[in-house]
Amino acid sequence: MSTPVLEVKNLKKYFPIQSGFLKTRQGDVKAVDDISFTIQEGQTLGLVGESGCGKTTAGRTILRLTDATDGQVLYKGKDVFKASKKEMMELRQQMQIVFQDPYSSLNPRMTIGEIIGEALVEHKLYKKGSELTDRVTEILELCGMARYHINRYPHEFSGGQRQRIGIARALALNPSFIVGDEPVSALDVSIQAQVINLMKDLQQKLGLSYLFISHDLSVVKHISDRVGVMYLGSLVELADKKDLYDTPKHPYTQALLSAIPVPDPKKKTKRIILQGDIPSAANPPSGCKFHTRCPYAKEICKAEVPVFKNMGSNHFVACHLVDQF
Amino acid sequence: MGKNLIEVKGLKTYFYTKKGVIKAVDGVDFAIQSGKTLGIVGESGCGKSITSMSIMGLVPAPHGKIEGGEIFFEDRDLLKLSEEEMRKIRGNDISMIFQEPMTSLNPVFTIGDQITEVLILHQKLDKAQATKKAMDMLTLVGIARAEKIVKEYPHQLSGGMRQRVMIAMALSCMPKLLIADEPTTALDVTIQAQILELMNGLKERLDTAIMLITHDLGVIAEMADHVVVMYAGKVVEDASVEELFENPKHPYTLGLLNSKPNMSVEKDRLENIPGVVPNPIQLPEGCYFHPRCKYATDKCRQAQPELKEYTSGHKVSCFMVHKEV
Amino acid sequence: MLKYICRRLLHMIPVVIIMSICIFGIMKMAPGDGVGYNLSPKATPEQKVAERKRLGYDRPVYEQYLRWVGRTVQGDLGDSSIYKQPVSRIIRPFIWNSFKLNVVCFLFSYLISIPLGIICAVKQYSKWDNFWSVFSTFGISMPGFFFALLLIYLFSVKIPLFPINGMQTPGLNASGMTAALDQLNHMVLPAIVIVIGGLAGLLRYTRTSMLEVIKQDYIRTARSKGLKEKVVIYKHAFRNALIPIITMIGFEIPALFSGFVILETIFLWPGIGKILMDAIYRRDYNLVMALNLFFATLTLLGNLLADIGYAAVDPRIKVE
Amino acid sequence: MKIEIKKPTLSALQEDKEAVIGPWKMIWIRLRENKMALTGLIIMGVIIFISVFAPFLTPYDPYQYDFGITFQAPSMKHWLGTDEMGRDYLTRILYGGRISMQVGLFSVTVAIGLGALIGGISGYYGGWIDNILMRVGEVISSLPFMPFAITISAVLGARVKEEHKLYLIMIIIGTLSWPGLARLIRGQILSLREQEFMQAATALGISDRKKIVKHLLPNTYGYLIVNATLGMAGAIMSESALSFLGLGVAPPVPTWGNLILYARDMYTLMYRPWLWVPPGICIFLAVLSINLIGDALRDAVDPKSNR
Repeated sequence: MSTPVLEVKNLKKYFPIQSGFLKTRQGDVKAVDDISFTIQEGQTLGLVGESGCGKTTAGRTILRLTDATDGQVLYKGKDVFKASKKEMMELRQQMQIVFQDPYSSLNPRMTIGEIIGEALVEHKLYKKGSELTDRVTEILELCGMARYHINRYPHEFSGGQRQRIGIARALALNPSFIVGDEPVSALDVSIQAQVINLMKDLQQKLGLSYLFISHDLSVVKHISDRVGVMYLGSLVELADKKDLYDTPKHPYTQALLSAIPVPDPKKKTKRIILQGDIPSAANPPSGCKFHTRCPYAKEICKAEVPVFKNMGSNHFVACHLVDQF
Repeated sequence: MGKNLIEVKGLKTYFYTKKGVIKAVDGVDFAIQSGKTLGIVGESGCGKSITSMSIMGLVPAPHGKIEGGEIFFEDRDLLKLSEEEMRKIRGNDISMIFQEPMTSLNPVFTIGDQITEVLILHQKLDKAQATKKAMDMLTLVGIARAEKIVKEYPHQLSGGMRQRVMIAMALSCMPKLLIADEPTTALDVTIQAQILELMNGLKERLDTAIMLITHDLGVIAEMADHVVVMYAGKVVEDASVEELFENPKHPYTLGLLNSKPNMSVEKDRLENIPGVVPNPIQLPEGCYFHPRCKYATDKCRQAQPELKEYTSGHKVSCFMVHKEV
Repeated sequence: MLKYICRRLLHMIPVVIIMSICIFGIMKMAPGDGVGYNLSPKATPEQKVAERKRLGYDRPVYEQYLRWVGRTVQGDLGDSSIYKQPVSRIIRPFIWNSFKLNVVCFLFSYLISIPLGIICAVKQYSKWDNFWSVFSTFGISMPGFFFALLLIYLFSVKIPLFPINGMQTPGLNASGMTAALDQLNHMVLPAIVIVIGGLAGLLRYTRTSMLEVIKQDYIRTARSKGLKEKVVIYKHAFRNALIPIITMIGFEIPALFSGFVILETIFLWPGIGKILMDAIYRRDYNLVMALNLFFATLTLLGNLLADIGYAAVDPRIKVE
Repeated sequence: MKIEIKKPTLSALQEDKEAVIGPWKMIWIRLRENKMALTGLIIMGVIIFISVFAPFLTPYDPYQYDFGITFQAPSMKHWLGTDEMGRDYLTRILYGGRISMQVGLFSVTVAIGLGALIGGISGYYGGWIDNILMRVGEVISSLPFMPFAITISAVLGARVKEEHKLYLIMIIIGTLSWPGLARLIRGQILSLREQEFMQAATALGISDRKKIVKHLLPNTYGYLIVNATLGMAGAIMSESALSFLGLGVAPPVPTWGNLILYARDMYTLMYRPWLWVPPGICIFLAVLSINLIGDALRDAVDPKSNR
């Protein structure tokens, strides 16, 4: 184990629900509700969960794109939420993000060169001129694009190429930690593979650490070293990839894994089908949030919030009944 | 071998745009037997959705036009039927469910209204009978409290519930063929599992043939009996599901299978298909796949391969496979 | 539904307050002290001061405002200097006259433009659609008053089909049917101007919102059910397209009244538009204020009606 | 034999020969392809030309009266005749165009300036500022436009010098028509603020000022231009209507609106159509051409057609 790049401690992000004439606060949507994890240098932590589980909000809160409600994020020991404006500028060089939507993530009124070079100028690393162009070219080529793309506009590129540009933009400042917020979800399968390979290559070449957010368990399995599973704002399980996929301990993880259609017609295994819908995050169930859909739920699950405890070899699970599995 | 319920022969659907002709479907052949499921796989823009719209007779006029081919449904060529006759088939003998459950239901009518509408139209039921039947259908697709749901509006339901409603609506006239266009793509994994299980169960109970369009090979393996792989408006491979997954022949099929991370096999790199799907207005000469094919030869660049039998029941469209190079 | 209406009404309160301040403020800026008309021109300065005191004009502005609001709420809008009568009594027949012309035109333009807009959307890019598109572009570009003048010139002067202006033939001492027909005859030209102006805008609007709806997924669903194209368009699509159209109607009601100001002046139609102009030319500020208040109330009422119509058509509104 | 494609940028390579098409150029190309817009542009071009070069196109002075030749019918010497003071009417129309277009342009500038500023502040900062500004906008847009414009113009007009009435009209039209625009810009900014490229800019540490100037504003220009165009059509209409009622720009300064005022004289209306039809046609053509351009622009800047 090397040093942790990122430590997330008890992170909370609540969005107030306002309504009525005077916009009074009616309650909170607990988008991220007390999650903790660490990411080691050069490693990838995958964060999986279904829509509305708070994984995207978690990624953005960690980068301080929105203010956290509570909790701590340490980047190489530095408290991100307490950083001053100047310190934050330095941290921004270290921590970057790649987005899901290849269309809305690039400003349609800027050329590719401007998109990638903007931050280099802003951080006073380069002045406008040939050196900047060279640096932008270098990054573009690193991402499988070419120099002549510099003067083009985003609308001239396909989804996959746009995603490469998005990655190039994130890499421009030479960061060491990147949040990938569903970076391949909007792409076709064959293009997905290209982008995943690119991200893996870049990780090896540049020693990057990733927080890889996705709803696709097979993609996460491929790219991650450690995987966390989220449900309604909470982490329910966090373990090394092999442990999590081979011996999932939380009933939700088990159901999630068994729900994935396997591209092999001979392996038609009996799957666990969860009943009902994902409850609203504005009004989550009491106790263990999963109890309404859990096939094993007991009385205790409705009453008490389970502890997120280490079951050995850093395999964390939040379930009252974990010892019975 | 059962009898073919529907047989598509040499279907060509073109779109006439300002920039040129888009051959969205360019000579497609396949057949579906009664009670069986045919999977159609391909990436965005391969013409799979347009194929289904062609069968339904809903190619958007005036830009889109069916330029050739035959679609035999129970010995009648659908392309030769009048609009009046076609309408009697739509929603009655052939019905359809779509990818976006959130937008596929009319927001200003109740669920009950929308289901009974089909029943009153095709089955000539009166309002009370139709409502009763609608509730039965909702119960059949696993919706509890059907009598309450019929009075609700689509926005009051979750995505999974809406897709169930769509299925109930599509199946209410006991169609012989159900076309499902990416029915689970917009849904979460656990909800997808619910819907797939539901569809499999209903297929057995109602003896409905299904034409399942998807980009997800996992879903295909799970659901289909037979598979057609499409690329740039053409069928490149056609085989039974076991044969296709065990013995894929076309380089594109191979590429697709390999570019998706596999849950059971650990790989360091994904094998990807380089390049992007060709621009439908400027399709390459020869085999449409050759610019992305690592086996491409001069012949592939000049001539178009035909879809020919490789072994019994397994057709491939590739010079290399047929050893014609 | 009732709760929804109450909420909308509650929402309107601050708007009404600010609006009344605006109206009051503007009138306060009017030149002259507004004392003149009740007194003879020979009034002594002492008499003027007394009159000012009687009207409360020596009080601070906010107090005057509150008093004005108080009186207005009780229905006392002051006296008109032209007619030497309480404003609230004299404007009633004028409102009725405007209303007559308005309702006729309003219904007409809606009855024509909505179906036309739908057909245009369904037959997008056809010759029919192109014709009406050009028509409506011309229609919205034509200044109403100029169009009115042209009509008078063509159909009253050159070919004397209709009366040039007024609401009834002077000296005609008829009643019943004859009088009604006479009035109808006077209404034709102004009605044409209003209907064509309204039609152009509404036709465009209906067409655009219909086109937007036709692209939606649920229309594809409706077609895939085997429904007749008529049912798809007039039931499934139209009901959805109606939502923006209703909003438009809410805005249109007061806009029609607004446009009247000019047309009534040209056609000498004795409605509120015309007396607004008379009042302005002759500086009858109580009347001006009352009419503005009336127009503003009407606008708010239009908005409220639109909100209600909105909620009636769109089931998604109620739960919010 | 095997052919390896090293970089997945083949199709981009093929496109390389094409020139780079920026977003503005794309709008221009779309506009040029639209026949209606082209017609509008040509009409507008002619109107602007004659307004700008009016002094060179006519030998007469618009204010030079000659009571010897009042109310003459059109002739070779005076193409559109003369008015009640013997001024050449065509000259007055040419100069009137100048004023009408100016009023239109300035009113729209006022409206756009206020609308963009207020909408921008509302959208970017949100919270109570947004609440108050939008409420005020709501009130103003609830005021019935014409009666209010008339009332304000009459009330304030009496306190303003005749030659300054021009500016009063511009300000009245401008201040009464900003709310719709402000609401639009606000909505636009709210949705832009949520766009991922704005988040990316934050993540890259781009300063607030640059985020607004380089990322937010350029993406609203398209909407601004469309609305400015359509707003100008409305402003020209409003000015002409006010002037026609005698509550706008006052003679002797000629505008198309107050030139039609002659038609309120029954005799002129009936027997001297050349004194009121030409300015009416001018207004119609100006508004029509602007509407044509505006409609085409709206389609051209639509981001949906970018995909």
